[in-house]
Amino acid sequence: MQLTVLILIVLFCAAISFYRLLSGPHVLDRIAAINAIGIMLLTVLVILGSLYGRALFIDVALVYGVLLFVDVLVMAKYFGSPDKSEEGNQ
Amino acid sequence: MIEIILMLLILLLVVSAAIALFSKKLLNSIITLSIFSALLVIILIIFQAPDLALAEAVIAAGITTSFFIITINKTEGVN
Amino acid sequence: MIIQDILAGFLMISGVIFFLTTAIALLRFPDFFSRMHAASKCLVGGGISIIFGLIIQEGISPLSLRLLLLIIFLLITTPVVGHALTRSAYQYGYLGEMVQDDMKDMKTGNDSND
Amino acid sequence: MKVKEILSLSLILFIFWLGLTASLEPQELIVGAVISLFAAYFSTQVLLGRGMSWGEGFPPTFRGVLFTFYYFPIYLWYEIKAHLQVIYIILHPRLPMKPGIVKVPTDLDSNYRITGLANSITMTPGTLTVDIDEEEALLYIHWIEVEARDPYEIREALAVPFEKYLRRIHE
Amino acid sequence: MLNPGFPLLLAALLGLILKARKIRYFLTAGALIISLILMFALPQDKILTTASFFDLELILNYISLTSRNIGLIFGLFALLVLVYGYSLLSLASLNLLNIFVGSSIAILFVGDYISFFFFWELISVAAFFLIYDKVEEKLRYTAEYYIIIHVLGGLSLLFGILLNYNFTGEIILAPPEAGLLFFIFGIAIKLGFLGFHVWIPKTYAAIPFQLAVLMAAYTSKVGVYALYRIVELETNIVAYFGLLNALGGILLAIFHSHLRIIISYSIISQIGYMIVGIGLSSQIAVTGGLFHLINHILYKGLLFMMAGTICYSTGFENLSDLGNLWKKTPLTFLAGIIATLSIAGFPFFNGYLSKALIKAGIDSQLLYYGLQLAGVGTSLLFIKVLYFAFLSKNNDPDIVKIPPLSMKLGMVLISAFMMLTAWNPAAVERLFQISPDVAYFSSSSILSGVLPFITALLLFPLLKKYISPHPEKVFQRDFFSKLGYSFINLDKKISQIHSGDLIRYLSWSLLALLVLLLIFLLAG
Amino acid sequence: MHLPILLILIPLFTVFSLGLFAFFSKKYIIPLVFTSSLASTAIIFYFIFNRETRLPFSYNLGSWQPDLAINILVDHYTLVIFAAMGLMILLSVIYSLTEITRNKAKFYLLLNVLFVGIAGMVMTADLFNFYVFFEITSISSYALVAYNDKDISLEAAFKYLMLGTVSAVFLLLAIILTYMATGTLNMVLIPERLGNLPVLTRQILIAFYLIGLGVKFAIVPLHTWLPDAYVGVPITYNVLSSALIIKTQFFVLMRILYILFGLNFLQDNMITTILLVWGIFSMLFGHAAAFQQNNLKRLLGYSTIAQMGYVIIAFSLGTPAGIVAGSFHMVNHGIMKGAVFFAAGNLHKAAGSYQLNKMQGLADIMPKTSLIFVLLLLSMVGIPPLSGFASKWLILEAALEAGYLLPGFMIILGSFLSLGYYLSIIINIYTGEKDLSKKSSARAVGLKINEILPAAALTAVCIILGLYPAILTGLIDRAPEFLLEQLNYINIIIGG
Amino acid sequence: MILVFPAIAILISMGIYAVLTQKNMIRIIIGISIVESAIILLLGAISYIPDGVAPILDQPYDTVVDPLPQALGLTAVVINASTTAIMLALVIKLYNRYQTLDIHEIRKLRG
Amino acid sequence: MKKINFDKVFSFILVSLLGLFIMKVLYSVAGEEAARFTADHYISYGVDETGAINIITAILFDYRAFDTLGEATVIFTAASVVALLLPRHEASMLKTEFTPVVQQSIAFILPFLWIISIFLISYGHLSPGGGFSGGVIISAMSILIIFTYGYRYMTRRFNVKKLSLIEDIGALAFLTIGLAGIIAGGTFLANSQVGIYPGPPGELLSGGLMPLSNFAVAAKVGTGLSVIFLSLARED
Repeated sequence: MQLTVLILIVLFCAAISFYRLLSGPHVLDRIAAINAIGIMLLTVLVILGSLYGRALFIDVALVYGVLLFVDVLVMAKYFGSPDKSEEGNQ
Repeated sequence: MIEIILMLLILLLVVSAAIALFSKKLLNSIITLSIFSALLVIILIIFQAPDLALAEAVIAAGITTSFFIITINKTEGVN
Repeated sequence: MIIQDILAGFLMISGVIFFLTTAIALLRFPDFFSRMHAASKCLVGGGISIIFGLIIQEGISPLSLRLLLLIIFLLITTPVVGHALTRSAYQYGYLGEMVQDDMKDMKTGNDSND
Repeated sequence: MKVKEILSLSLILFIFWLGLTASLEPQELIVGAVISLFAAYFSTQVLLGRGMSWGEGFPPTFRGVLFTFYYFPIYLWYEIKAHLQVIYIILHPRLPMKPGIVKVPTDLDSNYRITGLANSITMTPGTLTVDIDEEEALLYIHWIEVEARDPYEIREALAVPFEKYLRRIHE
Repeated sequence: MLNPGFPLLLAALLGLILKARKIRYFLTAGALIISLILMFALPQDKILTTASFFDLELILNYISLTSRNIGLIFGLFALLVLVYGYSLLSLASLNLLNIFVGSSIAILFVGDYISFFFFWELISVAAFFLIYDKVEEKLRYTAEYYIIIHVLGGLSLLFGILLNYNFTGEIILAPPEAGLLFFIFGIAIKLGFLGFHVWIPKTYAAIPFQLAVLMAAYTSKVGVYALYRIVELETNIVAYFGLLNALGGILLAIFHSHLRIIISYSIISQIGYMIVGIGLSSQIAVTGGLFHLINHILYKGLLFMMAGTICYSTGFENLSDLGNLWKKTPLTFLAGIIATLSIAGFPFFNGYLSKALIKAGIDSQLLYYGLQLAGVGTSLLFIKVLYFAFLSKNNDPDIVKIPPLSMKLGMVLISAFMMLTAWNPAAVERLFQISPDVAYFSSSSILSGVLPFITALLLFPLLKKYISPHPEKVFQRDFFSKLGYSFINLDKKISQIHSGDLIRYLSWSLLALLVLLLIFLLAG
Repeated sequence: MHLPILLILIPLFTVFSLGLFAFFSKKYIIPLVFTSSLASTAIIFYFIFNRETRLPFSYNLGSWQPDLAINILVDHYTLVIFAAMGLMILLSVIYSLTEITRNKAKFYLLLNVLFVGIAGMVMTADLFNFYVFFEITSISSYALVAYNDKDISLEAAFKYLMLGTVSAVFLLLAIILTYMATGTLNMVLIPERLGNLPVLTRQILIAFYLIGLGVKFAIVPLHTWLPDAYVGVPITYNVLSSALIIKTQFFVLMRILYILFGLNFLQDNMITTILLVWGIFSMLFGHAAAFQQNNLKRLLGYSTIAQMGYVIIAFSLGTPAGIVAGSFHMVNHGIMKGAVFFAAGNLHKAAGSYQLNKMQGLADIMPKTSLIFVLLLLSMVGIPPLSGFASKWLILEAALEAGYLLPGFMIILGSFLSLGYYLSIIINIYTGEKDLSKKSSARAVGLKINEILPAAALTAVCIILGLYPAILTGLIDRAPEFLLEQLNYINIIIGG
Repeated sequence: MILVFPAIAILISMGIYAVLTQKNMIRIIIGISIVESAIILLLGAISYIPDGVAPILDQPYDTVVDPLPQALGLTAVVINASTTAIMLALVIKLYNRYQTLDIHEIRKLRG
Repeated sequence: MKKINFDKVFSFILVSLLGLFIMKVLYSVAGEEAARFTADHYISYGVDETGAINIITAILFDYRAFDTLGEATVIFTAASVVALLLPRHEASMLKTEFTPVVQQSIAFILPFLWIISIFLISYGHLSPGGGFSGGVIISAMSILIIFTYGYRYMTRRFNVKKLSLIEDIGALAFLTIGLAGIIAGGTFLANSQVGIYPGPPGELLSGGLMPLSNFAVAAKVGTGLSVIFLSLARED
């Protein structure tokens, strides 16, 4: 019961963070919001796993964490660069 | 109780899908897509489908997003 | 047992507070860097607190072992993400107001490091 | 010594494996040992190169391991302190902050330690490593509340607490 | 046990290997002779060769009296054309001639609808390639037009065959019990019925004259044969349509002045005679119609040969360019006179007997006078031709090329053959194995034969200025090509909506889904 | 015993080991591919020749009992596609030997993936397994369309991919819905369970199946990818697409409709009627659109659409005669179109272009190929004694027998329309200049034996089939038993 | 779990609407992947039965959700990812050739 | 402008009707209370029959292994296609170079990813995961390497050719495992049904050939997706 409330609150936080996702003036803001929402959802996954009491579900969270990390890194790498004209070779 | 969570998740899912589809900048669409998949993963977990959730997490949230990012970068760039 | 519950509850509540502050910070902060502060750390703080709370509630079990691994993993990855994002933002020139910027000369100097 | 490095890494990985499987059955242990050896060999010898090693201080000394455990609570304390500060800023109606990027010289020598320092600093709320300059061993840190202007003061405030322990861990 | 048409088809296959022109020429001639021999040698009214198509039995060889007679003239005429065109027929056209004539002969001796349809289409295809020319665009257009309209007829026939097969379960070549309309449509196109006739002048005026000589003899005659075999009605309605054809053909022809167009339209008219004959139920009339078919092949061949020779020697084919040729080409003039008298049904000339037979079979006044009127028209038409080509002094074209001996020989041979048949009604009766009680050379019938020609001769000076020659183009747009062009415009629209836009395509497919769903929803 | 699965495994083995072979030496590629296609063909012919004794044949994967496992089955209806496969696999490989010059290993890989997909789609008796093979086929098709790396081929591949993916979503949806309704994916077990659903639901399911597969077999509003895709691809793909891929998709749709839903349901709820009308529309539209085309391949693509219309009409009659006629035309059109495309590829060698107006004068350079071309086009119009007449006869006969006069008339009309554009091809090929120096861009080329052989062989088959159509009808005359009667199909696996 | 069905319908409609109205090819691909995700969601939803547990039976359970749709979903996810990869590769190629991502401008093939 | 609006309205009507239909059919099918007899069999007997406690893996690698074979073929094909399609020379991309901090951190993370992926693969029959997920983690590793150290760094160690080779071997291994069923006297892809030792359920070494298939598929998927990435990210 407490855990479901917890999930709700965390989801609520995620919903608030959607604001930044929607209105972030810059793409990096949005990526930051993605990171935030992602980790909140990761937490939700973890809490759900705990709620159902099966260790298996944590695997999903773990893997999701890895992939979120990879995602955000890739975004940071490819969206966070100055301009095409300034971009030289390497 | 879990139904409320599910409702909220579905709402968020639809909202994120809407953002992904109709936001003005392409980048936003793509990064929102990863959130969409994450929400989907949670819903699938609630549906007791850990295997499917795992696959969705690794493939849709992870790999496909990277595909999109590379593609958009190779085509029109950030702008 | 009660101590366990109280501790877990405390950790979870603090985690929720962290999350809430993260969300609020994302809403309120004016520039990217300060948002990053919230987004990368309060966030992880929140996540870790909650997970830790879950561990304490759970006791020692396969589940909590995995949760521990998750915490370690979060601790390793989050600073990397934050660092990478801020650096991207700086290179992009997406700067907010700053009282001081020591990096200006470096940027004009030798940009490439590698 | 490559073999030593691999062995110690595989030990760590084996512990990780134990955490994942949460089981002490012999077949799983054997499989885990084989896999950690393979993973250690593969990731250090095949995947990594070009000055990118998994860790230089391997195998860590006993003191180093001890210091790791010693380092952790201190780190935690710093973190909680800073967290509260950031939360204060966030929840304060006027957002009282003075953000800025400061330059922090460090005297850590290896890539590996600098990374540890940078990540520690980043993990501490209120500070974010934006960039590093390897040649001059400089860290550029975004500080949400710039309290000092002088590089050495800043260093005292931000880096030294971590540096001390980091150096010891990997001695 | 061969179908008499098959030697020619075999010769065509052999011709693929034998490339020398002379060898091919004599191969064709030999095949023709074999085919003629076969027609006589094989027993009549007996199923000789069969094949199977799925579980249907095909009758490949069934010789009946009528088909033997028509086959005879087909074969003979092909031989005459070979003589006439000795120096004109090219290597490729010799081979195609094999197929064309072979299938025309073969179609007469098959006993089921599928083989009938097969040869029916083979004639069209062979004719297409006969007409086709790599270089001249006019001929390409003509060939295209020809095959399109013939395949249309063929497919209609096929549909009729299928309807009939579906109704009766039989494919034996017999008057159908279902789908008669489609049969009639198919046949009408083949025999150039008024309204479907446009291909005749278009084709025969455009192609080289030696081919016109050849082709004019077969295509529409096969149609007439098909009409004879297939259409069997209680009423005489077909005969009235035939009269319409006979009159209409003349009406169309009379104002033209291109030689071969005139002859082509007169084919339509003459076919009207045959239709009248076949459409009537009396056996005499039917025999007359079939006999007219035989005669018609001969004198129409002669007419085309005449026109061809004129064309060959002067280079002109329009009456407005011709004139005063009778001295320069006396033989051709003579041939023209013979042909004219024959086609006019003048007594003691070729067409007379068959026309007399038809008239003898007629039981209606309207038909009789109609045919007489058509006779007047025909006479008038060819008097016009003779006058303006040979006698008129308006023009005086030079002879550019002297026609080779083979052409002259061809004309002479065919004229002689015509004259031979014209005086011997007993031979005709033997040929058709009938003994009608017709007094061929009684004064009244001679009078009815002479009358139209005399009338025309008298009328000609009066009407001369109305029908005087004028330069004209061979091509006109007709109803069928207009239909084709409007269809092509529709195609353009269809093509344009494929704009290459993926989104449009996607919405089409989704729309299809939605329409499907709505149909289910609303209908269910 | 293991023969049907070998039909999938042999190409699959080739697919997986091609890279291995190519890694060491390029010269092993051709022998490997050739051997595998030879083996596949041999298996197919084994089934064809032993059809009376060996068929129907079922094989359950994983040794599970039939209601749990994925089953593979070969019945007389399957022989329809087998007949086409038996001819096409080897010939297409033979033709592609010289056509493909770059990235041979990749090409043959994709080709074999295609064979795997087709064999799987045809034989599988499991809906989801069918979807998997459907995707395999589709993906390799997309890749082969894009293979030539020209602008147009990429564009066509993208369009095909988009349309295919959107439709595949509906197919998957339909399969899932079927599972929801019945609790099984086994095509043998579904029929009895599906009968309880409301009619409208079943109709909607059918609509989804129809759209999902309809894009692939190019029924008219969904056909748009096909002409585009045909333009810039290797001839081998053209051949395989029109002879096998499209046919297979339609083949499976028919199996789904007739087996899962049953003939009675289809007829009572006017689904056959809709299909019939749709087929007629498709046919007329295809013929009409082909008129305006200036590109030979595009024209032939539209002609394929139209010819599929005939097949759709025949199958939607719902009578045994209709099924036999449709099957006959499926195989026969595959043969004719395949030969036409092979011949067109040879003509292209001389002309250097597929634009019709640039093909002028080819008849002088390649008289034999041109003759073959003419023969085949006439066959497609339905001129006897070529095989096109036989299939048209069968379809018409079936249509009239079922009492559909107007569709029969439309078929005739369609044949007539098709003549128009085939003529324009013939006329363009058989057009020449008197002046040899002015001869169009065409130039004389020496054709290799492997380029001549496929077209010649298929033309020979076409003529033989025209003269003795019973060869093919004898092969497929039992197909309706396994399509129209659900019980026969079910008994292969369950009843024994 | 009937609650999910409207969401699935909305997601499918929305994805297709985006496919039909957006110009950018990448966006169209996003639309398609959302439609496909909706299908995955459907597969998850139909596998669920109330109070069921995940079909990983480390001990006997009373109610277990339907494992088959999940297995199908796994396959479908992988297939979708492959298709998406090919689409994106094609988009890159097309962009190199046509210098645009606007689907309305990529139409050399018409008629 | 007006035309676009019309298109949008049209599309809107179209998709909303479509959505309504989909909802209709979903509700009507779901209301049917379908018999889940296949699922019931899997749940009741799956563990005993296959030896895998993860029923999904049991389905994927035993009951419906043929699907998995097809799926593997799809990835294989996709990898080949993408490698075929993408050009050898590509314009440089917009990107930021990562600092040594990131590079070092990722060097630190990589071995753990190995462990995670191999855990997922080898525990495929015991817990969620399996060949596909583990394979994707492997490819995520290659993504990380490509992104942090650069394309050249990756290709010096593993170029497309080598990766494709591994992919081929993985796929062939899967086929060979399938053939084992035939050798054992059953049909293709037969596993426990023909007496290949299923092992005690719940243990690592159980499920007959399932772990092996998992490894084969993982090798295939991991390298396949890596190939796709290498091809997409090709930048020299």
